[in-house]
Amino acid sequence: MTESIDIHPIVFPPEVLARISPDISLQRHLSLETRPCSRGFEEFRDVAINDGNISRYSTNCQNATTNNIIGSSLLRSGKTFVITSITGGIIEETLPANNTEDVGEEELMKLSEDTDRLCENSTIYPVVEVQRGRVGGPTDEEMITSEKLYKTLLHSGILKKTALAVSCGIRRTEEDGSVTTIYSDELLDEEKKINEANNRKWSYVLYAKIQVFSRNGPIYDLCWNSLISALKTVQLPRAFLDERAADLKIAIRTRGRSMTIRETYDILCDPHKSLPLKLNEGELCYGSNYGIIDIEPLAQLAKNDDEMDVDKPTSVLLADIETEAEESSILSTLSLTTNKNGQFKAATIIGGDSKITPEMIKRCIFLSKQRSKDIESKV
Amino acid sequence: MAKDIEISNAESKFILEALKLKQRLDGRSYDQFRDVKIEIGEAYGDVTVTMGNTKVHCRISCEIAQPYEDRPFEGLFHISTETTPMAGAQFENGNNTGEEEVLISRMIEKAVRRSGALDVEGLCIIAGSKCWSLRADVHFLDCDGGLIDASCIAVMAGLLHFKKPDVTVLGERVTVHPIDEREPVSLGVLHVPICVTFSFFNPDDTEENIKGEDNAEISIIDASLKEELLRDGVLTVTLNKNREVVQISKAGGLPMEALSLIDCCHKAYGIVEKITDQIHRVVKQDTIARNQYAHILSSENARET
Amino acid sequence: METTTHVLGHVDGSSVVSNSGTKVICSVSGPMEPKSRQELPTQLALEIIVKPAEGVQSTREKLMEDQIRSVLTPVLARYLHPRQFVQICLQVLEAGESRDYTVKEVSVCVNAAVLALVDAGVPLLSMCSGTCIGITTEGKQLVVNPTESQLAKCESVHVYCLELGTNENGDIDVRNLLLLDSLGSFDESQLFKVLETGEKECIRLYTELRSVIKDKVAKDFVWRQ
Amino acid sequence: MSKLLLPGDVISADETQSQSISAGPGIYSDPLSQEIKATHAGLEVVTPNKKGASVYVDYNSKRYIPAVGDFVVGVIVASFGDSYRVSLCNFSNPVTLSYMAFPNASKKNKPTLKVGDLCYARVCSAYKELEAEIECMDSSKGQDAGFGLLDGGMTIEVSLAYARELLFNDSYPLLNILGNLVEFEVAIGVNGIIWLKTDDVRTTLACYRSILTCQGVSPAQFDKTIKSIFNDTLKSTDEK
Amino acid sequence: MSVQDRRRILGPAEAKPLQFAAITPVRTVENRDDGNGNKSGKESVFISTDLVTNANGSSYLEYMDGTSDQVLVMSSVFGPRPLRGSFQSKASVSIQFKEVTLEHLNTGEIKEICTFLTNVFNAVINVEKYPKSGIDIFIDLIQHSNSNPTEEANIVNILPTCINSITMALVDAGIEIIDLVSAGSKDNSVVAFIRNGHEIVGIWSDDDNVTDISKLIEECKAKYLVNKQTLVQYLK
Repeated sequence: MTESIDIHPIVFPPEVLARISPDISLQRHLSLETRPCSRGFEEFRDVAINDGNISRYSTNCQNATTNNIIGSSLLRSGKTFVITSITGGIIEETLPANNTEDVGEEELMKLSEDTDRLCENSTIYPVVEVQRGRVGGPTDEEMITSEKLYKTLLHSGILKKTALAVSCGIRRTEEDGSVTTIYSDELLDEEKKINEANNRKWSYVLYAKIQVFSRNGPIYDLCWNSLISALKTVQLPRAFLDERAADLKIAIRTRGRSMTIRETYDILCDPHKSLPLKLNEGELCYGSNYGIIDIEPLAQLAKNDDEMDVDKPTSVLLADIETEAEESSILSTLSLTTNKNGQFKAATIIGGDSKITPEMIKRCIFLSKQRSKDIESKV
Repeated sequence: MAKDIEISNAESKFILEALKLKQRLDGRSYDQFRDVKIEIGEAYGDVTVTMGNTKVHCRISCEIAQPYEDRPFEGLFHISTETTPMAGAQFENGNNTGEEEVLISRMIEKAVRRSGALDVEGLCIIAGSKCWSLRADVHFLDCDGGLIDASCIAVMAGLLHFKKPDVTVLGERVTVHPIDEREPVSLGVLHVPICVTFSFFNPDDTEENIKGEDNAEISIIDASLKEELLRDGVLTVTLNKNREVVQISKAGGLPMEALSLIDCCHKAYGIVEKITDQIHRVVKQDTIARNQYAHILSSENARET
Repeated sequence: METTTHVLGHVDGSSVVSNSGTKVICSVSGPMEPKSRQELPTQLALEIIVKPAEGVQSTREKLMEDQIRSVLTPVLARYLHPRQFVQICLQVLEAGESRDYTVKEVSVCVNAAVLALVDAGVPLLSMCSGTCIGITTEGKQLVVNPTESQLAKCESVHVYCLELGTNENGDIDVRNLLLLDSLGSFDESQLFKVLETGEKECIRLYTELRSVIKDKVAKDFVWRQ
Repeated sequence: MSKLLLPGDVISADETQSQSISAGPGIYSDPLSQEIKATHAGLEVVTPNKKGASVYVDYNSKRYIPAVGDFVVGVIVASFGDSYRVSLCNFSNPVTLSYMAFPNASKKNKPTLKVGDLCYARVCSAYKELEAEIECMDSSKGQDAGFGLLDGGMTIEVSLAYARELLFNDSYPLLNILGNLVEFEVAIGVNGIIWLKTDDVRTTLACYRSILTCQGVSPAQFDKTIKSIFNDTLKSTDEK
Repeated sequence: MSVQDRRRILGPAEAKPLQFAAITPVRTVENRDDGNGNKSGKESVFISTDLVTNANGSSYLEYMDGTSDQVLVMSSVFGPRPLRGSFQSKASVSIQFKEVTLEHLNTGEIKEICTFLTNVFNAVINVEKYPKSGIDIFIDLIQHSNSNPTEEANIVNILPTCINSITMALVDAGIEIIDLVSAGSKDNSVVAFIRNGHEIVGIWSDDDNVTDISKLIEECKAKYLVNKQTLVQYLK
């Protein structure tokens, strides 16, 4: 008893195949020497960056009164766009300043400051949000990207602690009721004393809100580039204390004991005057990402049988991963953050399945430098 | 919600039958607390407590923070007891809303923090503006019953062992001296509360309200995981060496007589006394071991001068 | 590197690994039944939980979890157990570095996890090992497994993990670079130096893991002797 | 001791000395490269057979993965219209035990196991994609084969390799030593659960402790160890 | 202290946000309300659709009133997509409002806006057409500049643009609506209309003492017609 069964191959339209079997779809594309996003293997998406007129200091900003954004960027890469807005805060430093009376300790402080590299570096507190049409808490990707941005900036040395020190002014109310604000660097020497007598130290704190729209691939590099370009636009408002509040002590009583404590008073920001944030320009760098995938011989579209390319590479390098097909089937990835001269700030290489050879790393580094040069020219 | 451990009818029946014969699976008697092993790690306030197959790690740490506005003279003290599936797959990561998880964290909170075991006023640096914020992170590594008792020992040993960096206050300025630079300071521990948990079984499974000679109710100390899963009632008493009852918790389960409660406290006191001494001994030994090293250093210094 | 396996009773596999001031305990359970949201139709789902020694889990631990996941995923024979689930818990006992770094913890976590996976009998296609390397600001020296104070003096820090096995002749077979995560300031030649040094160190760690596992297996079958 | 294998170790061809290798537990054949690798850490076991050789890794673990033909001890966790759900290992996927997988089963003659009962069974179907199935009879003959409800007694959780040793190695002295001391019924599941029953709670307890303890003791010590456990257990209950 | 966000990097708790001192009037505001409620200056609207590629439909609107006021709004529509759970014969519409850059509105106000917009669009979307489905609309307020510091005025100023933007996004997503919704505002009130102003689908009023409601509606209607015309022109 023999029965023959006819097997009919099922044919899917390309977009359906891309959805149900992204890996096969990608392999088919690769065998035609193209990519699902129709870019060349080593071709990047176009990038456009501007400040989006979001910051209160933007040239075309329509709202400088209630706007508390002090730096911004709008980055577009293909269809994806990233909006970064930077806001600020002020914190009182707990660490002692240099004029400790104990000289021995001062030396020790200096010693430890020299050695701990990160002591001098500062960073920003980023919150990345990816619009995905769902409500709920941050996803893993958002958390991981935020943390990575935070750490990379901290370790990079792009933002130094000194750049965030507040040089605090004093607002005086004259007897006639007129109000003047004086900043220490605008003062004459003898007047500087007022400021120094006030033995406290403040720093700016920076926050970044990074929103990603039309996500279509890994977001870390886009967020980093957006963050750096936003940082470049940051203006720190001049800050001052009201003279009347400069030395405020408040008596408190609890459980039968009384004590005077120094009130933590508010520092106000000058609505007009600001200084640009000093970044370590030489350290600025930009990110790009790459994927490496093995060519699966079985998934190749049948070509002319005579053309059996024996020398064909078994794996290919793709720049700037885009589309779900690439992202989900490429497990070996590189993410490099460098400037055009090959000075790195971060590198993440993940060997998911395809083997990563030194030659590939070299090629990626070469492409990264070019890409950084390109982005640098656009920021 | 994570899944529960399955116990077969045969197994539960056997464990109860053995208990009737005064036999526990691990060979202990009813009132025998497992041997407690207290190990101290490299850092100050790093303690691992092992009781049979139960293992709990506690880490004390501190940082400078602002005191609560209504308590300007007090530092902050927080105990974190978060479970991970490391202790057993019945625990879920980050989910602290389970009945058992809540109970554990409430008990430790009541036994240690609310009993005033730690002198929080000693954590004050500048009233109203700066104070130490102390954390006790309790990590449950392996759960074979008795997590509350073990955690309490671990936290108390940690607090006794921990030293916070010395600070100098000059007016409004606070200088923190790293611990390798200046001898750090111990915490003010006012008393050492120890928890002892009793589990009750009613193997005949009948309502027994008359307590008499023929009462089949069984009470054991420091139940293992399986005993915990099968018990009909539980009582945790927290005492200190001064014979002060810090707290008693009995959330439902088998009803118990007032007299047997007092009996439990007496039994617990013997255990509390022993464990308190053990904690002090271990901490002292560690201090001596650390000091030996310091001693060499200081004698060298003495020779130089 | 100091290691112990089979330290916990209520999970399938466990290990404690410590290396120059960093100490991690790891537990592995599985393959077991996943919660429905974790289930993957064709392969083994992997949950990694990292808990810090001090404080609660935050984005810092999320990033560590992600890095450890990218190292372990290719090593697991994950198509052997579809719709099943492996849970790896890593509890840092001693961080050995400040909160601004994670390199030491990640590299020790990787070694602890692979040992615990072997202990639990979760199928693996290869072994892996991880190390961390720093490059000093002064002198640009490579420091393998830096101590906390050495780390603070480094201009760049790197985590390096390698996939390893033994080929049919019994020789060590370097299969793939699993992870390189670098932070700080460095250049191309330093990057390649790190790759070179990392490979050597990971091979050394692999032989160390091998002898640890040999002892473990001997202990497992103690009733046969 | 035989050769140690680690995950990722390639099995060399000359050891098996044959072209045809049947891969057993702990061995993985890469579908692309055709390389044969170990996936577990344990001892290599090579047995020549008719076609070539079979290779497997003897490794110890705690988590049981069902394989056809294995004898297992399970706990009934639920019963449905036509089958039971049985747990072979805490937190693992439960397996199915059909009402028809009992001797003399028919639509009217349903088995009487309750939730929480223990049963001894054999794995009859284990595909990695599907829920495994167990049976309480010899399905090839449709006869009773000693499976079914385990009434009373006590279970002991041991490591899987130890359970296999107890079940398959007839020359292993442990059960014989116990048998000389006391009469008992035993069912060993390769899922690491041993069921044991004697007439008396105390002797059961002594057996329970002996089996657990011997897991970490070499056979030479068994006699001594077991005797002292029996002495202690029986004595202590008498005292009390 | 124990309640901290573990999933976001929020920075030190002691830090205080920048507080700008009250601005001393620099910019003259002569071309604001002329007393009649009509703003002088030329109003302009920029519309673009299909900006957000991973949404089913989206729109981006820039509204300038010709003076200093500017509202930038982006809407994305996700759905109709399957809803989990029990059977529902109608689509469930949800609207989430979010400020992308500035954070001026409190959660209560945001909730109020969401509820208002949800009510408006529940009336307009042909929900019977999409059983067992969810339509999720996300409005991202990218920028709004309003020199009028009272909060209420802010909401009234952005609402018409939000409504217009959602309408365009729904059109872009190809979801059936019974008519283009648009709205007009007057003083502290917003009225949303359909069918050439014959039907009102929503009224938002922050005014406690609206004396002549019909006059208010007429004035809003006039603006609605202008707005609607703009939308229609874009769609042509």
